[in-house]
Amino acid sequence: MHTLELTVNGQTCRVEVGLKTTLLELLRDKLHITSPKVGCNTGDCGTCSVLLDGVLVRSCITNALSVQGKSVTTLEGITEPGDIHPLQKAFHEHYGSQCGFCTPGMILASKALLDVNPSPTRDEVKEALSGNLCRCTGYVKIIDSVLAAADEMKS
Amino acid sequence: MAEGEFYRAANPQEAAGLLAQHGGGARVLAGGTDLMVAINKRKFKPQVLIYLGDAGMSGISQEGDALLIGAATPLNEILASPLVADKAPLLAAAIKQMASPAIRNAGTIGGNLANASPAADTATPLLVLGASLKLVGAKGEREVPLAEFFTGPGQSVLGADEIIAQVKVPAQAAKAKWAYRKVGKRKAQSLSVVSVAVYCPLSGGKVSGAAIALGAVAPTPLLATEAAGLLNGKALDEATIAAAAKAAAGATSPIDDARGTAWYRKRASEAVVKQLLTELAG
Amino acid sequence: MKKQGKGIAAGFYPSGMSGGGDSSQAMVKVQPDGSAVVTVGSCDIGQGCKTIMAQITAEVLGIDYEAVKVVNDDTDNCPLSFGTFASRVTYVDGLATKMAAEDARRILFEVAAVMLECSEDELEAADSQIRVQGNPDKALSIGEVAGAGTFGMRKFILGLGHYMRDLAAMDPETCECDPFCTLAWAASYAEVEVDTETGEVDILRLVNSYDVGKAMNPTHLEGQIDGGATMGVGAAMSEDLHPFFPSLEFQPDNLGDYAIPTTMDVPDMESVIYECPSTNGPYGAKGIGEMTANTPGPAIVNAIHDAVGIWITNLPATPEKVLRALDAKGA
Amino acid sequence: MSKVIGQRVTRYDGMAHVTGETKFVDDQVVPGTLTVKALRSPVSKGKVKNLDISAAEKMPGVAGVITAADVPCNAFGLVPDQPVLVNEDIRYRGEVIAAVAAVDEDTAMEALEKIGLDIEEQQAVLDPLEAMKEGAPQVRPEGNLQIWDGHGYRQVNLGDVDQSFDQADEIVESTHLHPSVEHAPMEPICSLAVPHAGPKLTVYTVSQALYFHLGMLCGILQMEPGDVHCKQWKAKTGSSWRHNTGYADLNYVGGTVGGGFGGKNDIMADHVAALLALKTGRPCKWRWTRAEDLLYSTFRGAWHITIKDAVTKDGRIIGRQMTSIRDAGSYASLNPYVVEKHCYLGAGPYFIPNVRVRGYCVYTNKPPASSMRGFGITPAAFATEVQLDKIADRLGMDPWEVRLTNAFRKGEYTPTKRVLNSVAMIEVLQNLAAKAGVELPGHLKAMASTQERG
Repeated sequence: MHTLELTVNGQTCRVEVGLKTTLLELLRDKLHITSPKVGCNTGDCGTCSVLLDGVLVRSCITNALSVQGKSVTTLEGITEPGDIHPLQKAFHEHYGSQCGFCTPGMILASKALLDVNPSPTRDEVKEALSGNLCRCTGYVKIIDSVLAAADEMKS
Repeated sequence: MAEGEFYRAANPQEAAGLLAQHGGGARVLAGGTDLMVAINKRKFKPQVLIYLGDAGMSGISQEGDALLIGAATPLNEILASPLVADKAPLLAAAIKQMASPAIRNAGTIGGNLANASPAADTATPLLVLGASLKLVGAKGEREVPLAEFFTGPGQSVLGADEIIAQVKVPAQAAKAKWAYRKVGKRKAQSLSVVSVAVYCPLSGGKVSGAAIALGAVAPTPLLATEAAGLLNGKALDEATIAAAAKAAAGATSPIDDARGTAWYRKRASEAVVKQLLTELAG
Repeated sequence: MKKQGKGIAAGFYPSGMSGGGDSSQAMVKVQPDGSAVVTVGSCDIGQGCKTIMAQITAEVLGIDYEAVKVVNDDTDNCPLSFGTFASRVTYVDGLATKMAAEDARRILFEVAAVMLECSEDELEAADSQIRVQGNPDKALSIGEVAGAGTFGMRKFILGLGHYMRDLAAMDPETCECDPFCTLAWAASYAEVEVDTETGEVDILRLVNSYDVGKAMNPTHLEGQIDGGATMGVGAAMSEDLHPFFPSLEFQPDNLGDYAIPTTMDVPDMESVIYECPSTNGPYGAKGIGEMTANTPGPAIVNAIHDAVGIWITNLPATPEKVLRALDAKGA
Repeated sequence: MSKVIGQRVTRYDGMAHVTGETKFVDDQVVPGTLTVKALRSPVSKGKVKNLDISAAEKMPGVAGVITAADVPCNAFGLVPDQPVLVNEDIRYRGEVIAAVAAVDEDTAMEALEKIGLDIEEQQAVLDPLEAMKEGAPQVRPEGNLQIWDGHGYRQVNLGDVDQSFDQADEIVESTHLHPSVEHAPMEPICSLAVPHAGPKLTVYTVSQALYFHLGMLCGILQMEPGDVHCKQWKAKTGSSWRHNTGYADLNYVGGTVGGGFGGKNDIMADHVAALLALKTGRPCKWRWTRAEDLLYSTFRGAWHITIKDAVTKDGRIIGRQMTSIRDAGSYASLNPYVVEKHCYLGAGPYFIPNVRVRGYCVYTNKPPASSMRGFGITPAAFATEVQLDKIADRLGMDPWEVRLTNAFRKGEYTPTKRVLNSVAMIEVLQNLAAKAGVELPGHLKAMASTQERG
């Protein structure tokens, strides 16, 4: 086992991981942070998306030891008690979520976009979310949600 | 269960030294977008991982009229680089169509090439631009033209104790025309069924020093030299384009797989080369 | 060369299990404060079962949507349901829930009739009140009624509902039978662009038109329609579990090779909803969850024909199949 | 006058979804949970000649290994023809032969490698058209064709189809293949079985149909009192599970599913997780890999559909013959029901007075196909709607007109003679045209479902 130090949702953690432990396994199995989902374990679906030092990555194919000293944000990390993120509000109000399984990854991918591009076009939203698969919604209301959140955050 | 070693190499030389020291069970890890998939699928059980993220191998700089791209530079960093946009926009155009934003944030240019996939999407633009690789080994370093790097599916001239440290990309000629296209099973998050990069420097209205590369249609990314030769010294007229496209398709040796058949790949190779050259002529 | 075409397709789909015999039960409990808990045994697989049951309960009891809690977690606590399939939940569970809520309201009316000194027939439940119809002054909050009923009259304000369609008798030689609850109707319109040299097909526009009986929640419906259409696009364009059918060779084993549509593969779909009430469903509603995947595919295939004159008779309409059909047509 | 019905209220569980609070099966944390992995057949058809789990059972970290001998009633499904674990006959590649519960995934995978397995491979049949032929390799002892009322097909017979062909101005024929399609919900198959004193068992499941699967699992775990098999099973497994397992012994927990689309209508993991939980006395979780989910879970079986239509020159379809062949894979699952639904409604939303449908459910050595969104109607819609355009093409008629001309009207009846009373095909097409910006000719705009056919 190897010792690893990282910051998860603002809190510093020290954990023991194996050589092939993924960041997703670290979050779910060791820290019981369950918003990142196990959808494919091959980087194809995006349900495990997290922000690593603010950058969107697939936690299922990120080696845990490679995040030493870095900062990880999951959906739990942007949820302030009683004060949810505008993206969360927009996904709720605009039906950006149906079954909910892709939702944590979708919201984080959307946040990664809005953090660098606060006024995206519809096409830019599509491109930013192109690696996050959803089998329920047909994406229309997801894209609506992101654009609504962008509007809200500007005002 | 025995746990292997995890090293954070401080520089490429140290990484190569560790590879030499640990032999076959050791692998270098950068973005992990291929290696971790293989590990998760239990295709490979790591004994030693050598992490390149702290090895000073990331970044883009200019040397004379060439770009130097650290092998561990994430693909999205290359995509966002003004230097790349200026000197090698063809490379950026290919990266833009690769995988998905999250994969490009982690995946590196060196990793894309080192795996020697016939469908490696950075290979075709780099081949037509005449890129070369700096390989660092335990016993020293060498420079290898990318055109001589790939030897077969998943195989290259990379030695067991070598890593790719840097990619050197000659700047595109100011008067060059270029185009890139990828045909996949869908429009994003897709592996190439056929990919084509064309590069046509112009001199006095005539093509000079053209290059055409195709991906996923041969055991290695393919530089279609005969086809490119047909363009040189000519204007991009319909007959020239048709001949070059035919020759490019003739150079392919595709296979059937989950993404497409050999028949389609050959056919689409010709069509895409033709369409891209026609686009350049227009 | 790129050529454009347009195509349409129509379809219909039943609500409930074909052949009947499927059952769902529901319980609606009114709490002493006038809020309600509805309990059903069907699953929310994303289609929105919990939302619809909460809406029905709130509607019948005349309370706010937010004042309803839905429980559907387990078989120890939840009543029988055959399950979430056959486009049956809005219809069958919806009817059971409506019956249960009406049953609970009946108990509330018994209590309120005593309190308001009127007959139960004169009462209505609306605006979180139980009141005499046409006489807004004779009104009690539902909380007052529920509290008085629970503590004063020792009532358990629990309504029960059970809907089950009879098994259909069937003639084995002709198949003559009445096998379903109701039918919903749909049609799709597609515009495509075909690249005649690479065989690639771009979907430029997709419009879906539905009869849903009653739009219980239009946003929900649009989401179902968009999602089903996207699944239809996938089956029409890129999804094939056995690409060398019937062989198992090259079967995709990951979500890169089994290519379900991404955000980039579907246009911004438009939908239009029509309400032709079912004779028996809750508020006239019909189930449309499944049929949403049915008409977009053939509309796209017909649009490809309109564009380049070929028939794709073997889905998905991969670039290879388009090219081979164009070759065959040219030969 | 509705206050809530018809309103765009927010999704009931939306807030839980957007905050990540929603707990799916895989998100349940039960301390001490074992990881389950399955030994699957590498061949599509064969016989298990030898199965030796002794080395795997003895491995440190392995809590239990199960084979067919551990399953009280090793047959399930609506029919029920499918074993939980292979008895002897392997019928599809990926069929589960044994399963292991271990402290972690690595140990479980290593244990699988230690299981001795000899298989005599046999000739498989993968093509439904081949499987229908005399002398084809037998997929199941019951035969390769599903039997209904003595026929190898489900049939619909309305009117006189042969006569309609004689009266037709045109006969239009076509054959279509609708491929195998996977549900691919974002949430893969997952089950967590937690044993309690009592003995009772809680199963956390991705099921779309809790009560269906509750009943099925009761059946799998059930044994008649005094049953020799039951006594042997108890002695072998040391299980304290009582006879006649009923609903009271099992709690099925779920109700919130990460996408289903019909892919979670069949028990796929609950039975194995439950048997291992009973055998080991510890919580057992079996989460399928995405590869397992794509390769071995149920799917929409492929369909061959042939249509022959009798058409008049004014565009009326007066007769239709459909022959539809469903590739059901190796077990009944929900396939017969899918074929039935196809037969009832496969001819489409048009009033056709003479209809003959033959729906075949053919077994092949693929994983069992089953229900998927749209059941048997999705492939029918593809075939019949492309056929409608072929008819329009042949007659030189507009595709809108051919559909509106034949669309069902109120009071007309389906091929099973069900009289229709809530009909809106014409209006839905008219709305579609308006939304799409297509200007329909006046006589098509004037049509209505409530008008009697002229």
